[in-house]
Amino acid sequence: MGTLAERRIGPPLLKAEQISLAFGGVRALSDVSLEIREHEILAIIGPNGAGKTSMLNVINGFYHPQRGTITFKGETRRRMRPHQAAETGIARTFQNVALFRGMTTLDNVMTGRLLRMRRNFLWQALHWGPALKEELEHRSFVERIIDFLEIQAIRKVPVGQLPYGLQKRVELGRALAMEPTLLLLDEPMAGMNVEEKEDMSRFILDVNDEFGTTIALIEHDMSVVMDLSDRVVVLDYGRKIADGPPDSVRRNQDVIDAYLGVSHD
Amino acid sequence: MLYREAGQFKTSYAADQAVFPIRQDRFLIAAALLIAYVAVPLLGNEYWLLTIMIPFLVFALAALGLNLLTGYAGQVSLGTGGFMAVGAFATYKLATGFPGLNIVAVFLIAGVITALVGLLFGFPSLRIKGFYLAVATLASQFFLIWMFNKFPWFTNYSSSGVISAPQRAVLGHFYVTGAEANPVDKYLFVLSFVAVLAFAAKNLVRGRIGRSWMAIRDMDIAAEIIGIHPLKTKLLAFAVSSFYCGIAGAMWAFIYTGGVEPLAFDIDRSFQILFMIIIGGLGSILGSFLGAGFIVLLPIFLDNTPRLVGLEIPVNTVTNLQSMIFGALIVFFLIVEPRGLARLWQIGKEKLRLWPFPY
Amino acid sequence: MAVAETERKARPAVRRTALDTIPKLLLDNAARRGRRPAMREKDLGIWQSWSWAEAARQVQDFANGLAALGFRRGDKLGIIGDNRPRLYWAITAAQCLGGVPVPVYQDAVAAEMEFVLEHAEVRFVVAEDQEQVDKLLAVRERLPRLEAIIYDDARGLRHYAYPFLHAYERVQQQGRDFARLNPDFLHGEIAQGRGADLAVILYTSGTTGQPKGVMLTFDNVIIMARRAAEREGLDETEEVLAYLPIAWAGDHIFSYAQSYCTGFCVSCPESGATVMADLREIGPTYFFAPPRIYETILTRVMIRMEDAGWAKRRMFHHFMALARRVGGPILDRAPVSFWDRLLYAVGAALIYGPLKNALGFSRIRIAYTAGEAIGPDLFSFYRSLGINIKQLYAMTEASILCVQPDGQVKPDTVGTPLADVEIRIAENSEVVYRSPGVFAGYYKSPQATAETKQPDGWVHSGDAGFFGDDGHLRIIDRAKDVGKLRNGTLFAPKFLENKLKFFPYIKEAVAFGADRPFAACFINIDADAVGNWAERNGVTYGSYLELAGLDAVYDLVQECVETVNRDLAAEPHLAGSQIHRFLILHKELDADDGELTRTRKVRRRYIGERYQSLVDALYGEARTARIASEVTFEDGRKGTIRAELAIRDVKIAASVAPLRRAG
Amino acid sequence: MEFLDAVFVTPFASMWDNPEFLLEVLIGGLLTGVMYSLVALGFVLIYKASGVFNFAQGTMVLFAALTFVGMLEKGMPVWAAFLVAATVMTAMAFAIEWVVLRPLVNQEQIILFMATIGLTFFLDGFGQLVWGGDVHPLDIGIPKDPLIIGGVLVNEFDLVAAAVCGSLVAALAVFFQKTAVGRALRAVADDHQAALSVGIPLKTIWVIVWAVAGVVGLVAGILWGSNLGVQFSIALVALKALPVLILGGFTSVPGAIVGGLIVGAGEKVAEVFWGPATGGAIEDWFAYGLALVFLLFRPQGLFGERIIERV
Repeated sequence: MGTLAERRIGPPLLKAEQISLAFGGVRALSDVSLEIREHEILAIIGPNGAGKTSMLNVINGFYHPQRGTITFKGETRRRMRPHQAAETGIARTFQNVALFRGMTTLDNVMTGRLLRMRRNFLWQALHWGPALKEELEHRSFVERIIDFLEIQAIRKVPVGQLPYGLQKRVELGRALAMEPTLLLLDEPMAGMNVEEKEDMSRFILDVNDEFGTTIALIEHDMSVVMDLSDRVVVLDYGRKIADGPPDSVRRNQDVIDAYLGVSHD
Repeated sequence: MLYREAGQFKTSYAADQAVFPIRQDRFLIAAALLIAYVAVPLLGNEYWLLTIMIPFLVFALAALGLNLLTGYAGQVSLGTGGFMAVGAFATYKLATGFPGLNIVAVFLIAGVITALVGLLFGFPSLRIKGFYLAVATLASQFFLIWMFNKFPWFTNYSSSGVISAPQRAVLGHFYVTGAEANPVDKYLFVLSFVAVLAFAAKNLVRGRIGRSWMAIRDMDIAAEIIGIHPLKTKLLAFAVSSFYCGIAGAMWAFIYTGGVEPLAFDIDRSFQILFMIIIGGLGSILGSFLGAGFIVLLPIFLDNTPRLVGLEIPVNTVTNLQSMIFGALIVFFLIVEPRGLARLWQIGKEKLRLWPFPY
Repeated sequence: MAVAETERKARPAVRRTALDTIPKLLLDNAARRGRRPAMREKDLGIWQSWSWAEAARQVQDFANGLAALGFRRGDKLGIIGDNRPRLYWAITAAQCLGGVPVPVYQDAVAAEMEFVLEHAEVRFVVAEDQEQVDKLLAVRERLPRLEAIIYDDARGLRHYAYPFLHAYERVQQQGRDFARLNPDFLHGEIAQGRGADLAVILYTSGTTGQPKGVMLTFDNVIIMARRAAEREGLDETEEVLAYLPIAWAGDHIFSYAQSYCTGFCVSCPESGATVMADLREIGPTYFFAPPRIYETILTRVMIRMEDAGWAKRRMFHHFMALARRVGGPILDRAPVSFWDRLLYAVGAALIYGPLKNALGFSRIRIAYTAGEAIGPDLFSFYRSLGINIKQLYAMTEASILCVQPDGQVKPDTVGTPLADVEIRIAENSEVVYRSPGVFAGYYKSPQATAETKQPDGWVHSGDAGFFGDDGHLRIIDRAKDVGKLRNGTLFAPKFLENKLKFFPYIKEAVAFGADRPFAACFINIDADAVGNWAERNGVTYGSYLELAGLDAVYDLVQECVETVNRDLAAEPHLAGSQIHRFLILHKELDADDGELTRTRKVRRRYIGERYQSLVDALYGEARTARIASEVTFEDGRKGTIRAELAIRDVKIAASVAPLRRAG
Repeated sequence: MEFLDAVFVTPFASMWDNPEFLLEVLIGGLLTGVMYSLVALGFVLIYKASGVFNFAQGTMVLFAALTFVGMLEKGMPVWAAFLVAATVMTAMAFAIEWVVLRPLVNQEQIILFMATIGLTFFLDGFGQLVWGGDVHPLDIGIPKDPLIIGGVLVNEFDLVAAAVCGSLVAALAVFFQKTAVGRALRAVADDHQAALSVGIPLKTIWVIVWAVAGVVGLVAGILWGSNLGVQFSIALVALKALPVLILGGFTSVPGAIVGGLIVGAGEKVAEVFWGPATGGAIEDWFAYGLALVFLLFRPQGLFGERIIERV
């Protein structure tokens, strides 16, 4: 490898302040604050049930916390719907692949461009003129992502027929097609073999590198977390117990206790 | 076997995304259009045109409409009959209220009116899904038919409650509605409408709108994540679907039967259309046509078969037998190929493309 | 270069405008067929296409860019990577500037790459991607002359902060800037080029010793490309898929030089893994492949057909049998009965057409095979489908020499010489040739050049062969392996062995006969094929040793050998080397025992020494021979096998006047 | 103005004027609602245990009633006719499981739903082919005299029907809570996988549940038929039971009962008091309108479980 240029980590892109979330009587998050800085890769870790996925769900508007605010790109908000989050530049993938099973890889990734497609209904019905031009421009963009993720061979295969690892890659492709400023990845490597994990790690690094995308990810595999992330946030029982560079977090006594006390898969 | 695709490579995205990227398919569709526009009018007699081709096309249009909503956007609807009725009565009111209005415009405006009604009845889809929604759409079915029955304004205070089509022509003197209308003119008129609308539907489903519909259908949570506005998308599906169903209803009343009462669009009609798309194939434009053809031809076939083999069966018995066979066939189809005739077609085509290899 | 220098002075002025270099052909194509496609590449989901005018622009931009970077006349430009339009353009760009492209095998390891780049004194390299760049960086310290590396695909190279690394686009951008300042520079350079200039150095992947750089001039390449194109009537409408290594002479002639000469379009596959799919999409009209690729395709066809339904399989085998009988003659326009023609037409609709379509061979007018002998079954399989597959004879040192003319295609010849090609058979049976395509020499190896190329222009091919009465050249072996029987008859062991190996039951054969009274051989049966045969015929056996010793198996093999003898009898040159006796070896020849090379070539001499007693028995009177040999088992243990092997005498066919065999 | 008056003023005024009448209407409605409840109950049972939205439930009611009345017409005593009809319904459950459900196992819900529509057509044709399409009067001796209870007019028949329904629901409750089969059924309804893993044969469960739904349908058919005669329109009761499901929730037995009562009472009141303003026959759709309005506030129905989407 050549000399890797220093990634420039910028000011906070997203600030979550004192987020509390409960379902019925169950507390999922208690007073959690965290920052995601521009261009960084942030890993959120913690034992099962620590509230990691809840945190992502709060960030992209699936859950509405009872208390606390989210500030993204300088705008503070309390409630918003997921599609509004998408409009402001947040994309995400899911722990259990959430692809559109009836569509091909290409169509799935194309859906990531829907927000940017503007031509109205009548042009669409004609599929001609501006609508066609727009469609082809986005196809061209999507092909670059397909190339980037090396999924050319499955371009026209319905995603339901793909193995799990590839489905995860297609899902990443769909998120990338949105050209997000912030990319949330919920266990991007769950259920993958070593080789697939290596591929996925490379893609995540490349995304961060080539497009400057800020990434927050949840991951269980510690070696992956240590390799990938610039910073690690540790949650346990809905509370934040550590936040810092991978090395310091690894030595943090609270973190060690949390992991020793709870068996995680 | 028939497909020889070697050498058919695409040098542009436009060619790659064409409706029929394979040359042989283009020939096939061109041949089909040629037959529909030239051979059928030349060779078909009045019986064929009026009792098979025109109802087939009208049904196909309605099936297309429902397929957009159910097959593509995943919103099950049992209110198709009601929307067809809106189209029929809107056409009637427009045609009698504005005698000077071109009949094509009348149909289109009636379609738009139906779309607005569909929009209204699509609102519950925001909160409810699946069977809850299906049952909810029954509300529109019952309410609309009740309304057309109860308010004589819709039938211009006709004592029988039946509306009958006034005489209207296209391009000057080709009468397409009313008693004077010539079957061939009627047929060509419906055919053109259906062809254009089918093409528009295909365009819709392969572009932005179709993808958002399918996204909502396949996984609504993920659809929201990528910025699809669920309500807007569903409402658009309801509106577009109703537009198609409305025009189909109008054609049913004005061109196929020449006159209807609201009962013609009762819940059985809704089921009939639903069968078409299930048997034809959910989420397939071609499937809408195949399903319509199947459902139109099956009763005719069942009607005529006993007579052909020389059996004399009482009418009642025939009706009941038909009902049984129909029901059994539906179950059979669902078991054999739940994705319908269009899927069978696709499998057959795939086999031909791979021939002589099995895969 | 010396050759080019001396000849340039002698050139008459009238030829200044002749299309005698690739860059001139490029400009000519851009002017005459500017809007026709020149190149395609499957990329980002579609076949990205470049017209001749666009290709010319691309080449010129890059050439100007190279010039701006300091590339000068006579400089060498290394080209490393898969078949990519940009790499082909880089070749032309170097030629525009009077430089010499040196394509390098893309799968070469860093050390091999280092040797070639060092030897060729390469100053600039165009590399396809990160993988190639990494290899170059690994050996860069030992390549002091290497000044710049230009990469095509930037993926993963973003953070390689080396000053000598340049992106292809950036070089082209520099080229455009350069051209604005020096608008006439490039055309001047192109005009300076002459047919006798060095066009390319192709390194042969020598089986022994270090690779040698074959220097080819524009005349070499262009004239031979034209001769071959004329023979086949190639024109600008051909479709070609470029999937063989750029550094290989075959690709350089068929995908590069002929494209410039005739104006046809060359398509580059998306990746090595997608070649078959891309082949199907493009549906080439003109196709080149070594025998092993044809074999792979055939195997895949058979495997897939085995999984087909019963009816389909029956139909397939029925029509394939028909095709074997009449397909070849129909392709050769030989008389075939009307009924057979009709059946063949039905077969074409049901099987042959769809099959060719599935393989991407629907539009093929001409398919070539070369490089090594092709099995007659394999050959006739393709011909019986109506695919005009032909053999040709070519060498890196001479481009194309012989091609089979249409209607005279046989599996065992390499055709008749092209126009302007002279071929002689030397005393020792070696093929010696002279043609406009003969190379200028080995780069920086006058001694090797002198060994191969005589001052009068005749070149030793190293192959042994002879002309049949039909005027077709037959290649029988490497010249150094060809010997003589004691009575002076030509004995070509590899030729015999190949003929034997084409039978499915025979896996390996080792022929003996040099300085002996007659030819005889060892046979290694193919355990799978013979085992299968035994199963079908209810023959039981316990082990390989037992199977190999069965009388029935001996009968089977004897039939094969006698067929070979009959074939040989038809060739006056070889009729004397018919096989008199053979035995079936008790064990499979094995690389672990040193009997085969690692590339599975028979080590004839070693086997002769190791089984001396068996060889003696072959040339003795005995009907059997005893052997005890040491073997290496799978787990590495050594053991001894003892066996008594039968020896069979074979019927010798009467030598007949050469007749065309049927089928 | 007149219309608004007829919608917003007159109905309430007449309710106020004559509370006894309102009560009578209400009770009449509630008792009709019991019928809806019974049909809805059949739906819920099948939906809970097999996830099938059984559109054929209405036709099953008709078919059961036809079989029953056919046996009576052949001269069988009531108890024997009931046993025969119940046996036929059980046999049908086996047949349906074998011919329809088993081949379609693991298919999407919509497909199974469509299959039950096919089943509807088949049973319609079959029932009328065997028993004929005429109205079959049915009298099993339930008294039909009007009674005045506390100044309110009530039909005796309706009271009997309510009592029968009440006992049936009670019997079912016992069946579900106390028997092993009942517990297995509940386990299946909660989680198919879990039920399978504790060794409950899903196919058996399906047969049982369809048979029970058939018997419930038989009871509903007998009651309905005693009132109006056994005829094709019984099948249409199913359409009335659908809004009941929306109201009560697809998976809730109490929901089906309460929903049925609400719909029955609601539509009767609406018909009587608002019908005149709108030309009548609003019964056709009122229940749907009610259910829809209700849905906007509680999408999962009255007793349905709140759906928390897990992502």
